[in-house]
Amino acid sequence: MTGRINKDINVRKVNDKIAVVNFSGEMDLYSTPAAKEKLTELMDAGTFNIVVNMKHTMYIDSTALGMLVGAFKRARENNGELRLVSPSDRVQKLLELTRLVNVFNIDKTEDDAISKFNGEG
Amino acid sequence: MTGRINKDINVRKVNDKIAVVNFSGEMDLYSTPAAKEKLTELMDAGTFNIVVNMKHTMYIDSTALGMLVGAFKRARENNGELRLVSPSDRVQKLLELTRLVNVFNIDKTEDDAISKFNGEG
Amino acid sequence: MSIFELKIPADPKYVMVARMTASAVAGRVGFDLGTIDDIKQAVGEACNNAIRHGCGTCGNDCTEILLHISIQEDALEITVHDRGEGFTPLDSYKEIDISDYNDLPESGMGLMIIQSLMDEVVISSSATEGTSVCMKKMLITTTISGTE
Amino acid sequence: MSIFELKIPADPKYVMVARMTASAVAGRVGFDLGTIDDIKQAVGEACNNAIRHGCGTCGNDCTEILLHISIQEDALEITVHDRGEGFTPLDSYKEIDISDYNDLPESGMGLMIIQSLMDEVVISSSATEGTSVCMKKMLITTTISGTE
Ligand SMILES: Nc1ncnc2c1ncn2[C@@H]1O[C@H](COP(=O)(O)OP(=O)(O)O)[C@@H](O)[C@H]1O
Ligand SMILES: Nc1ncnc2c1ncn2[C@@H]1O[C@H](COP(=O)(O)OP(=O)(O)O)[C@@H](O)[C@H]1O
Repeated sequence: MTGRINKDINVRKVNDKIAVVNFSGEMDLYSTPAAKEKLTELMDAGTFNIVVNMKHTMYIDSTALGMLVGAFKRARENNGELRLVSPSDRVQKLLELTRLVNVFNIDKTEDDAISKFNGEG
Repeated sequence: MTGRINKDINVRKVNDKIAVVNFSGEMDLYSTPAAKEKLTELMDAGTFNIVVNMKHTMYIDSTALGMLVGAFKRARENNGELRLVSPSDRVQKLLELTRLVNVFNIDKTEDDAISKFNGEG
Repeated sequence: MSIFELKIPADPKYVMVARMTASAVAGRVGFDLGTIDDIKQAVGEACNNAIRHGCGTCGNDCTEILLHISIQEDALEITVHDRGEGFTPLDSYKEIDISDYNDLPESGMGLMIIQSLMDEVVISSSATEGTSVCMKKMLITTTISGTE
Repeated sequence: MSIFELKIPADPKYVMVARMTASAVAGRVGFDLGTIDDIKQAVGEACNNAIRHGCGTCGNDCTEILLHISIQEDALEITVHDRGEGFTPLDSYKEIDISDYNDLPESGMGLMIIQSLMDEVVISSSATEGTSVCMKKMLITTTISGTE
């Protein structure tokens, strides 16, 4: 993966069980593999409570949405959760269109999201 | 001229002799005729001290630069002056490349520019 | 009628170029920002499909995607064409089924998104000609007759 | 080598589309923002010329401009082509003469700007073939030999 891609992905470990991931810019067929890799890395290391901050995600396509659903499922299977934070208007529109707005829990801030992981924070 | 073009041009009359014009967005072969029209209108009405604020001009091509030179000449012939204010980095680069930076007087603020029109302010 | 054509490599890296070109035309046509983004999205999804299903699965001579954009009297029309192996399109694409959280689908949203965001979508596909996804967005025009 | 082709109407309104497409490719290639803007500028100037001098002055069948973009091993190459009546290009274009304030030129800056901003510019022009302005921007690569 090139530096260009990874500069749009930022990971912050809150503790062993919780991490916050920021995706900025455009999440598309090209950038999604690197994003998936980051989430997979976290989960491989046992972190299943993941906050995905989408405040600066200016574009998201269906392949990126599908990737998030995949990560959501894996987190859930491992008694964790993937929560979204402050999606941009664009992302919100796509979540509604695909009805994934009913699947993901969505919070206003990273702290809100972190506080909601049951007993793990 | 359509609304789309004109919304990128903003004219403020300081007094009979002085006006401030803001060009925002892209000044190119397409938008330049409307910009020229505005400057011509001002000069036809006797306003020859013109401040062109280029803080929000994100792109300028050689046809727009040529148009500004034309207006500069006409203002000068009528004992007025066309001064530029806070060109964006992009505009500054083009002014240097074409050496027009040596032709136009350039000020930091609109007030600076207005105060420099000799005795007319 | 103004016509644009864009050819890009069938590579995920360059779908963005198609999105930007389509956005630029849509902007010049006068659509508002939200609509420009909708058009950009639809073009992105169609190009993704062209790469993933069209070119990705066929032989060697399908290494590019073609966009044909025309500004018509009443609409902006964009066709995304690939020379892949084609498929049999459905009449309409539904939202994914999210009733079972343990079995959420991770794909199958592209054509539904395109159909939702655009005013008219016609898919022509064959094994010999490849696939064309023709999408229209109507220009806002003043209604001349009618009382709505 | 990745190749892109864009055809746009020879209309001032749509030069922006060519600029955006070129910027998008330049961005994907990895140029920094300043260089992307330089490439955008050069493409804009070349398209302006194609419209003003190329297509604008010839017969009816020159209503479009063609951009050919290729990502080569060491450079991004962009050719802007029109089927206008052509001209005899100079070897190099100088800055405009600003010595006499009463006689400042209001044109003649386009090709100078293109030559300044791009690393290599080759103009081919004829009355039958029209004009091609081929512009290269070198990719930044690590110097393998040499001591500079
Ligand atoms: N350009 C294309 N070429 C071949 N098949 C396609 C093309 N576009 C779509 N399809 C087919 O239609 C199906 C549905 O597409 P879509 O709704 O975009 O979801 P997804 O691509 O995630 O499967 C694809 O799985 C594929 O079989
Ligand atoms: N595509 C073209 N077709 C025909 N003539 C051209 C073309 N591009 C440039 N020229 C000629 O070269 C001259 C210099 O161009 P340029 O430096 O861009 O300045 P300007 O366009 O303002 O005159 C033009 O005046 C025109 O005669």
